[in-house]
Amino acid sequence: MKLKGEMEQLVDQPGRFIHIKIGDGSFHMLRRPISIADVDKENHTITLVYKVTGKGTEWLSERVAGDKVDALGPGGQGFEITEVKNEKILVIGGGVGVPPLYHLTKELVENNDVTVILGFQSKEAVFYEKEFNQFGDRVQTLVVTDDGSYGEKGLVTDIASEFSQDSTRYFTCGPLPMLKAVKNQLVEIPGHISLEERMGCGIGACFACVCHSTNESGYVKVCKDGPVFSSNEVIL
Amino acid sequence: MKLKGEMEQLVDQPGRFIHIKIGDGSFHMLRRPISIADVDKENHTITLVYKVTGKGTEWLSERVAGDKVDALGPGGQGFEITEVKNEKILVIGGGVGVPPLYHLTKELVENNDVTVILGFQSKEAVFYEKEFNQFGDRVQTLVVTDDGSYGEKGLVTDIASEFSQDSTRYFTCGPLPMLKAVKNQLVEIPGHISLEERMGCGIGACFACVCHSTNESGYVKVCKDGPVFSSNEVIL
Amino acid sequence: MKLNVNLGELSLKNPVMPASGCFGFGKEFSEFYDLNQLGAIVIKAATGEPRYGNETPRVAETAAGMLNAIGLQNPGVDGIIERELPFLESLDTPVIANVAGSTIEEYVMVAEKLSNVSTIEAIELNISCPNVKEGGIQFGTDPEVAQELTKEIKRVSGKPLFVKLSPNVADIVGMAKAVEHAGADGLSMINTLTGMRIDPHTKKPILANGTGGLSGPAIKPVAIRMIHQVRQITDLPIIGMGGITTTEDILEFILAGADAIAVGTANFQDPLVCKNLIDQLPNTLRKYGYESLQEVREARCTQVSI
Amino acid sequence: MKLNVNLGELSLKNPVMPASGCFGFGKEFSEFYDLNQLGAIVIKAATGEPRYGNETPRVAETAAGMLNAIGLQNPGVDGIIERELPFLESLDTPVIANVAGSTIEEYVMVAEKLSNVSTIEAIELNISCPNVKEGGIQFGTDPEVAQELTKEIKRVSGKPLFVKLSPNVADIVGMAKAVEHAGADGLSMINTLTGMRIDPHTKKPILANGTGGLSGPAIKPVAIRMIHQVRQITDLPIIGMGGITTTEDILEFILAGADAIAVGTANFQDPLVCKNLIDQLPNTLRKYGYESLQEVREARCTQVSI
Ligand SMILES: Cc1cc2nc3c(=O)[nH]c(=O)nc-3n(C[C@H](O)[C@H](O)[C@H](O)COP(=O)(O)OP(=O)(O)OC[C@H]3O[C@@H](n4cnc5c(N)ncnc54)[C@H](O)[C@@H]3O)c2cc1C
Ligand SMILES: Cc1cc2nc3c(=O)[nH]c(=O)nc-3n(C[C@H](O)[C@H](O)[C@H](O)COP(=O)(O)OP(=O)(O)OC[C@H]3O[C@@H](n4cnc5c(N)ncnc54)[C@H](O)[C@@H]3O)c2cc1C
Ligand SMILES: Cc1cc2nc3c(=O)[nH]c(=O)nc-3n(C[C@H](O)[C@H](O)[C@H](O)COP(=O)(O)O)c2cc1C
Ligand SMILES: Cc1cc2nc3c(=O)[nH]c(=O)nc-3n(C[C@H](O)[C@H](O)[C@H](O)COP(=O)(O)O)c2cc1C
Ligand code: FES
Ligand code: FES
Repeated sequence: MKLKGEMEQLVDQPGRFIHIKIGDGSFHMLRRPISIADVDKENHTITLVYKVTGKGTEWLSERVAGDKVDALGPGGQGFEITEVKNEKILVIGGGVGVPPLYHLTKELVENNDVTVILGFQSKEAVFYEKEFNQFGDRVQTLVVTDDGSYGEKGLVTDIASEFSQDSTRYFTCGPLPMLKAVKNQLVEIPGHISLEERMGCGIGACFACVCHSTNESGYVKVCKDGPVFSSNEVIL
Repeated sequence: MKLKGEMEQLVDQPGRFIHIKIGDGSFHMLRRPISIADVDKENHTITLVYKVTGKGTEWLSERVAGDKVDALGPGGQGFEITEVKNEKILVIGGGVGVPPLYHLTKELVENNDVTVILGFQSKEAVFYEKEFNQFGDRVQTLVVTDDGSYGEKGLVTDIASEFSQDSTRYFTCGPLPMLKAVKNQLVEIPGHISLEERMGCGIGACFACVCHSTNESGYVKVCKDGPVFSSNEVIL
Repeated sequence: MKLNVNLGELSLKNPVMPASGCFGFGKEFSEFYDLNQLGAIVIKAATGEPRYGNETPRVAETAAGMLNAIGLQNPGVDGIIERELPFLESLDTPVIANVAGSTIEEYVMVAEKLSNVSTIEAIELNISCPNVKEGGIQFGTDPEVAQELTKEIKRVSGKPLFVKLSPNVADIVGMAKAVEHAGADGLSMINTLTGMRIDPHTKKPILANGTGGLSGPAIKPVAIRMIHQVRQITDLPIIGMGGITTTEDILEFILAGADAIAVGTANFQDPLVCKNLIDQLPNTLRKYGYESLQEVREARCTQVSI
Repeated sequence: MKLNVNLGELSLKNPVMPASGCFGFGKEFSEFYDLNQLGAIVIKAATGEPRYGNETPRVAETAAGMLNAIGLQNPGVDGIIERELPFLESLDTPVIANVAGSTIEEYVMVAEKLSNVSTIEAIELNISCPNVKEGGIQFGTDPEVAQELTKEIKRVSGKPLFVKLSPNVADIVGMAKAVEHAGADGLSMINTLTGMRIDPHTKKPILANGTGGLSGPAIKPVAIRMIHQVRQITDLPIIGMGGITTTEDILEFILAGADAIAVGTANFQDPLVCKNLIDQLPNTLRKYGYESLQEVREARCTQVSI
């Protein structure tokens, strides 16, 4: 889905999200957070890629070109990469965590070499591989599936280990068990982890979306301090 | 609003209603009853005329040509007029009670002379007068307004009395205070009264829409036994 | 797929039944589908004498729900037995009678008469009525009164007795324990939450009665919570209700601890809803990996809530 | 149009304030509009020590509402006074502190500390917390405990005290009488109804805590009913809340008996909602024929409910 508006000017980093109102009226009282998967500053659009998992994403999927959508954002802190140059980077994504990594990889590839590992449950679940393949030589994209029905069989961590010595840094987004495994395995290089959590306000006021942290207060808010955190800041 | 479907074949009498689902999903759990204001058997359409008074009628007013509407009906008992011939009839309507009387008058005029008295709050509220004027010589249409801003000033009962001696029968539909006044004034001729009541099921199962009655059980259900009742059957 | 379920002595071919008061005595809905498809039918509350009920308006819409204050309108227990039950006699699906009253004596009389009719296979005791002798306090909010009432009914009725709990209490578990102790064979939960709406035009409550019972999807989370809590302390069969509109809702109720479910308000939005839920249930169960209704009941969530 | 209202000693420029827990300590919303526009601000609950609260997920959507089980996460009363209140100090709108705890001693300590801060103009007592000493029964469901707690707070606090009632009771009028008798200066009602949702995929409650508090439009009819009932027996100022999303809702609450209102869940759907309600209120009042807020309060519906 592409949204047109003024918001793209505000998207300074990949990895931020927008908080979308579902339906008219007050049947759906909570907005849905969806990552910004791409930004087109010329055409004033942002791209969202989402999986239909419930009523909210179902409603989104029923919008047609020209419909208006009430979106709050861009929210939170994304991947801080302005200083990241001439590195060999590992990007690891799983399931609905893949979309924001597209925008990230697009920005990273301007100054770095990138290896992208995407994990999915099965062949049917694979998406966006083609888009990653379009980045050219500096990006190598590998796909794994849980059941081996596409790409290599196994988990992202199975191949991540092959690349870890060679890499200077990793970025990851995906389901919590995958993030935990990645964090536990790739301890030797700096990591940047994008978390998912059920949200209320989406702006830092309601404390719905916290995660345990090593910081002084003992917590971070995913919607405001994140969704992207450095790997040693959060306790998964 | 015009609805196209198969229902028009079932509309055997003027004065029946359809029960309309509002919105998708389950924010609005109650349907809205709206009278059938006209039927076009050739084009398979029925006409509804309604006033926007709340969320449901507001939603209806936002439908555009081609949209689907979930309507249950036709419900209830309408005006029984197959035997009514060569009479002088008084048709008295007020506010949103006017629409079903259009269909009624259209059928009545084939065999009877009809005097129509329509009452509204003020000039701005007047509607459908033109349509009634199209019936030709056998129908005489008079409009009164509470504030005198259009037609004669006063209540429908103020002029109804002028015609009552001359008439053989009356039909009426409108707000409860008006129906009461009409019933109390026109005691000498048979009357047929169409009632409004808040409905649940609309099919006679929930007992939401009852009215006190002179019958054995002491009540009638507006949605199933009515909305049209003979004047001596109901206690208003 | 096997959808059958036993609620103690009562065998249902599937877990879906209409809720009391939302289905009259079945006649109107029989014009929409064959009532034999239903797991059971719960008929409208019966009282000792015919009642007219409250003045109108008796219903008002609310966000994802509605208020009702019908006021127990019904033709009285004798009228029901004479004029309404014959139509249900030949059905091949259990009929459950809902019993109400203003005094213990009235409840007992109604329950006894209905228990003696062969068409009625179980009694549902509606304890959400105001107790006139005790100055209008509901039978359903005082565990001792509910216990006494249940005992008295058990004394006169040989039919399985489901006590229908009111959610307007601080301690639903205490209520459930009290009626189980008194001999209830099962529980129905939940009845409506007491609510009100005011019309900004007239400045008065929309319902002529002032307050009314809140039902529909709005109250589903309260129903799920109460059923879950009560399931931790009893093995009695539970008929769950409160806001069911979809087969996923049914799954949620059964995982919370219900054995069968009743659909109330949704019948007004869609008169075919019970039939449709029954037709769709096998597909939904398969989608979530179940091969029978029994499997869902066994997968019940037994985590103790806080 | 005159929208001002006095709640006892407290003067508000308009009747609209954000509800506790739905507005943090104001900072985030100050990026959307000028907080001075608000009638008052109710800040998030304070406890004696910093609390992390419950594990996540802490929120779940429901039909026209939501469940939350934040679990009183907050930086503790000292943390709030040091790090959060300075931001609110210069505001020209009253700040009301919401006080929570697990024991009477904790409540008293928190209330005392907050009462001594000049930024805080009133205390809202959140009695919906489980009482650890009494085995987890809520302070808000036992009138005697609520009464004692209220008395103890009054002893240490010179600021106007609003007791926030829990709707999870059979007899809200009894609770209101108990706290009024103990010296409450006003009432806030209602807090959330306890609810639950179960995820058919995982077969477990969606909230890590199991149960959570139901808020949003779904509960509005319960709030209106309780406020209306309580208004019949007291002249205390009432801050009404529960599902407000529109100016018509505000009118309904005030006609039911509230003097001011708080908006909770709706802030999540629309962060500008409080400001928009305040801007639109004069037009809505005019539409229904009022020339001031005071007139609406005088038009209150005093019909005794059944
Ligand atoms: C920062 C962030 C970025 C995200 N980006 C994407 C993306 O780019 N593409 C994509 O497909 N999905 C993304 N998700 C997940 C997405 O928010 C959920 O899939 C979506 O909210 C589900 O809504 P629903 O109404 O379809 O499902 P339902 O299950 O009906 O939703 C009910 C409630 O649960 C919440 N919820 C359900 N699943 C999740 C989840 N996994 N994470 C957070 N809240 C959830 C919803 O927001 C809603 O409040 C993101 C989540 C977060 C927190
Ligand atoms: C048999 C019958 C025929 C009707 N025919 C027409 C018609 O042809 N044209 C027309 O404009 N109106 C007609 N009405 C009135 C119409 O049903 C209401 O205006 C409409 O339901 C209001 O819905 P709302 O959502 O816009 O208002 P809201 O006030 O938001 O409605 C809330 C609830 O109250 C009910 N309700 C509100 N006002 C009425 C009312 N006056 N009568 C019954 N229920 C009400 C609604 O059905 C709904 O359940 C008829 C009513 C009945 C009973
Ligand atoms: C119009 C109406 C009438 C009802 N009448 C009764 C009744 O007579 N006896 C009873 O026990 N419950 C009665 N109820 C409560 C329902 O049986 C059910 O417990 C409640 O509505 C919750 O289910 P729902 O949300 O699916 O409607 C009635 C509910 C409605 C809406
Ligand atoms: C996420 C969330 C957190 C809340 N936290 C508190 C709290 O800390 N203290 C309190 O008294 N009430 C708390 N509440 C209750 C609200 O203040 C309010 O009473 C309730 O939500 C009803 O209003 P609403 O329907 O407008 O949300 C909270 C509600 C929500 C949704
Ligand atoms: S969603 Fe409210 S603090 Fe993050
Ligand atoms: S609306 Fe249900 S009986 Fe008339």
